[in-house]
Amino acid sequence: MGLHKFALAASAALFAAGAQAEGLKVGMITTLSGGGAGLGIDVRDGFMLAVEQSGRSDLEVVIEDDQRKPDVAVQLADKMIQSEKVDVLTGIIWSNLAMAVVPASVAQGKFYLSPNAGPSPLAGKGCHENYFNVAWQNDNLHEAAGAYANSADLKNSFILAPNYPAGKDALTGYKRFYEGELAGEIYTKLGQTDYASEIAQIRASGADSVYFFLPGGMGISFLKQYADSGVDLPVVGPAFSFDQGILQAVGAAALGVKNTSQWSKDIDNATNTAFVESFEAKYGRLPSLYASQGFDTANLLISAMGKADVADQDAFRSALQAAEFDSTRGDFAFGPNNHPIQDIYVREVVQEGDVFTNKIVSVGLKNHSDAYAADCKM
Amino acid sequence: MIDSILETRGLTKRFGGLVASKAISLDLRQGEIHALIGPNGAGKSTLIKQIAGGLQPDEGSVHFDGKDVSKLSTAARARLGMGRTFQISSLAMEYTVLQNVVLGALGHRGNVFWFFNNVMKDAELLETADAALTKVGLEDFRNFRASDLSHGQRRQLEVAVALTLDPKAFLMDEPMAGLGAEGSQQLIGFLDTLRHQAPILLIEHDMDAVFSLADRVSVLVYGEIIATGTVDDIRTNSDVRNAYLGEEGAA
Amino acid sequence: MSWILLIEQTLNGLQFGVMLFLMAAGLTLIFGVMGLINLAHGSLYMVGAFAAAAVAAATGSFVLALVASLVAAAFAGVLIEVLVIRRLYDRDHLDQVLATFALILIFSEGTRWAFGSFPLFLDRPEYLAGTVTLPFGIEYSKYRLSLIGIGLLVAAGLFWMIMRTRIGIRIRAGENDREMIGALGVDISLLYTLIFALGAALAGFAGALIGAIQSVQVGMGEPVLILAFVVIVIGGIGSIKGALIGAVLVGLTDTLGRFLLPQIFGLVMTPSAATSVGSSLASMSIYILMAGVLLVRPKGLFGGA
Amino acid sequence: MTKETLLNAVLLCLLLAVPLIAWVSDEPFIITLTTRAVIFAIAGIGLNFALGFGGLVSLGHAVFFGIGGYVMGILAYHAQTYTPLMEWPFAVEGTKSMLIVWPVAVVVSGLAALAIGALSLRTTGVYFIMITLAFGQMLYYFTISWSTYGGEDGLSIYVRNTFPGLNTMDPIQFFAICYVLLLIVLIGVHCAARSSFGLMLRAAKQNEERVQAVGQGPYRLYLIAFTISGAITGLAGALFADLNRFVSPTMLSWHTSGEIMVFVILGGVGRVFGPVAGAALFILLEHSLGGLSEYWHIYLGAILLGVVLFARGGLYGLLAGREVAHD
Repeated sequence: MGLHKFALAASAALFAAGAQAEGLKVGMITTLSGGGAGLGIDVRDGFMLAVEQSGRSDLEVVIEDDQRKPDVAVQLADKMIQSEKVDVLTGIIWSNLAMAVVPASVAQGKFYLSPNAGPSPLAGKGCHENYFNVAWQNDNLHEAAGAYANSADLKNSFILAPNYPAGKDALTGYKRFYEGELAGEIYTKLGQTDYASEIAQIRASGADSVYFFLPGGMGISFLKQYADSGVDLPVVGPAFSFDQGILQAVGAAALGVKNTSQWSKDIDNATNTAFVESFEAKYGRLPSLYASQGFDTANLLISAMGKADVADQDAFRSALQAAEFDSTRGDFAFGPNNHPIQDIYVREVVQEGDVFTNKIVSVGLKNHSDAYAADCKM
Repeated sequence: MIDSILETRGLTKRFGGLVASKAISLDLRQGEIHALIGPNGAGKSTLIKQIAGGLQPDEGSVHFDGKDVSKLSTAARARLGMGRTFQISSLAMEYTVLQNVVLGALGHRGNVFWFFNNVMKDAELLETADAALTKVGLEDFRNFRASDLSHGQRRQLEVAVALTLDPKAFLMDEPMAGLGAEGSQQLIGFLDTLRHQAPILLIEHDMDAVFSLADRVSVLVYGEIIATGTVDDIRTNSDVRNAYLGEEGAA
Repeated sequence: MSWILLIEQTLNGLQFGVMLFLMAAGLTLIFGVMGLINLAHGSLYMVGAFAAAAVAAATGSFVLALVASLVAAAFAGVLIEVLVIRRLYDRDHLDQVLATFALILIFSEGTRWAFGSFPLFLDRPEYLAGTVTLPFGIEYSKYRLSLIGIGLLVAAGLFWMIMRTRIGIRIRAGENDREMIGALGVDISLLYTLIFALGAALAGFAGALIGAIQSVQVGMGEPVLILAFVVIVIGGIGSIKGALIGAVLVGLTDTLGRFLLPQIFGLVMTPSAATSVGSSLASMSIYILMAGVLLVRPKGLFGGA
Repeated sequence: MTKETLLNAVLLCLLLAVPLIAWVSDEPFIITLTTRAVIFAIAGIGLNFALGFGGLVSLGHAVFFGIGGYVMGILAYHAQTYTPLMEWPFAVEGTKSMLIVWPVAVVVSGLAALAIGALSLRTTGVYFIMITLAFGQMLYYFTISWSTYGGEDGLSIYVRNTFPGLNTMDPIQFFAICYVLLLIVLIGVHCAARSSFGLMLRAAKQNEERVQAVGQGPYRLYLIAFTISGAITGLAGALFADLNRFVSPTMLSWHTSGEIMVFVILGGVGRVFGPVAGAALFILLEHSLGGLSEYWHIYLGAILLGVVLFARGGLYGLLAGREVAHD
């Protein structure tokens, strides 16, 4: 496990003050090396940007790399809790890592703020008062895509996802809202890079549209091959395959694709505009969905710090629940299971100069919560 | 046939177009040393592999101690009592001399699948092992690594390991190879007494050794046995002279 | 299920197979001649793809990008051969596995350090975009069809080289008897470096070709590496012919397995159970194929006796 | 006392002293880290039994590590959800008792090793390496799509399994359990290495022809060695899952196989204590290199390369010299 200590200094004042007794220590476990490091780096950069902007000297962040390995993540969580004695944990990108880390961490009285993963067990039966999801429940974006398909009058979708739990959740989420017929449903191999076989089946299926959930490199491969196949059915996907980090690698193949997201860089509010500007100024690239989630997570935490001391768990929890911070997404609130209630947008991939990016075309689901809240007994 | 411990019947082995063994039938009788000679490339090694079990013949069979062993593995034939030594020393080189002979004794005794005994403290095995080492004259080298032994000592060790197997017959593939004159003489003397313990099928290049030891000699040329008989028979056999000496020898 | 779909899937399997062959050919040559297991072969594939993406971004030319992939991978190959690999020829397989495993770590993180953590962009050239219509009205991607052509061309070239040219004679001699060709006055270490560079270049070339329709990212070489190993083991290590047949076999098994297995299970199960069981089995299919081949022929289809 | 015995003693003392000091100075994470090293050591000892003593280069040992983990995970999952493991032909309940989990893990992974070994040992050399890798990948993809037990997400066990009289959630007590198991495994392997079986097995590694000539078939020796090896690695897997309170297919990935092999090589192939030194060194490297740079894998690779190229025999070869033939 990489015991990185990225300098935690939010500001120089941190070192000067030394008044840590009243402060708050955050442990961020995220993926910074190997495949998928791009997501972790964005979450980290977004989070640290917010910390820096807050100028708080009493907020210390310890960052470690989980290498996308669950056992390493568990190890790091132990280290954060036992050795660094952090108050709040955050940062995990992948659902399987979250499932490994979150239950044990909250059971030990720590707060966990999820900046990305939202596995269904943690939203339903396995929910916990100290676990807050600041991104989405895993099904949300897929549900919005299903709703969008109805509104776009798509009646015969071909749907595919990798053969692993998040993939199954994705298709379940889509089907929960989608009212048309299914022309086909395929589970692909995790990490698969060639989709010729699947595309041929799509071609032969007589579908009127394609919905896919293929995160990371898988999505890049699929889109490039799809664009080249001559099949020109409309494609819909969740934002993961169209975020700022990978759009450049997909290139023109993604142009015009509709995708669902709770955030977009053109959401019109002051917080978001400032965020996009300052992120680009500091890091020299456009922020991604993940960066916005990192940024919001940090701001939620900072807002709670302003209201309560973390030592007073109940007060701090209430402060988090209130979610009184300026989100880049505009309106943001927590449901009864501490998962977001928020708008989910439909975006379209466009080209701005040399850069591929997204613009919002409509709202997919308004004030959307998740399907598992009823199972949550807190 | 009753006194034949080992017998091959019509062994034939082909490699592509080449016939390496052509209907070879020979036998080894109790108490004798039967030497197998022949020029290089005559197929001696191919034959011994078929007898010991490393190679399956295309036709024919091998009988040992009254049983057809043609289908048995090398290990099974060794358990029945074939004690083999190799042309190129085949020892556990990282082991000591003592470990090598204990290995032989253990292989012979069986009960290999014990996991918690200290095998190097097993009195019974050590006794067998030491006896064998003493017989070949390696008792002072017990704790040498096999890889540190001289060439001649390795040959002696091979024989010692074969002894621990208490075999019913020895198959010896050129035991004299690479030994000096003195070493050869010692080994000749030793093998001379060994025949009373178990008969020896001796493949050997050293003609002095063959003629002083062998009760019978078989001559293998181009995969075929051209003659079998006593030393004197072979000396005077015209086919043999022909094979070894060419045309003028036969004259 | 229509016949046209089946033919299209077979073409897809073939295309996958010939690309695997480019990887496997180098791997099997290196093993056949030098007796070396090279786990870092996948890293050379990645190097080729990254070099191609970088050059394509700078010049906009796909042909130049392909040239860059050959040169960069060959260069990286020579570099590691001279620095590391040649010390491993006399070692046992264990040392080779570990040392080349270490090279994977170095290559992967080194590439990430040089190019960052985000995937790179590499696209097929415009003139190969879109589809062509084949007989029976099969619409097929131009680029994939070109890949099949290029792959078969390279295969033919390799066979020609090994059977007809002086270096091929040396390679075959080297497979049979390493000491002998040294004794004949051939500069062995140069020959080995050349073969390694050739294998590396082929891997890099495959990386660039495939990178154009997949994602160019760190770690992209590893899944291909394992598949290439499966290929050469099925074909018989050291045999180019075996590599070609093994590659096509693996390509077809994988593609058709993914396509047919869920349908076959669909005959006896509910659709969702069939999809799930079929997909699971499909992801294991090539390993099952490999284990099966080895059980019947422990040295692969065209391995030595 | 030979150099090697001295080194063994120092190693065992260090492994005990570090967590004790950490316990006194209230650094529980160091204890967890040492526990991790101890568990990796057991996994390495398992592989070493096949690799070091029998010369069987298995690139699929993660399978047994993973099976051990999943045995623990599945038993505990059924215990914590109060669902029976199976109802037919007879009812089996899950359990959270280590005393039941361990033997089951050992037996199941041993049986898996027996089956995989029986097939794989028909091949030799590179083919053996590759067929073990293939079985590894097969089971890896199987666990990924095995949705009953979480698939790729894995299974979380919220509390460690129980051991009579101990609080296993306390790092130092869990460490003690693992350490004692390490000692037991070490003693067992030490005995086995110099037993009748060990003598014959290590002879087969040096020279198969010799073993056949003394009347023993190498196949059976290898198969039993492979089975024992898998069983030990399976035990380590069960402990590792308990340490993390989590199992996932990652445990079965070929990277894990590679890492277990790295422990063995770093320490010294074929030395009983080699994997212990190797695992400890690996953890130490991870811990110290990780702080240096985000790209610390480069350094790890370089060190590994250095060991393979220039320090053959690993740590033990370096410090204790060539193995003493017998004592």
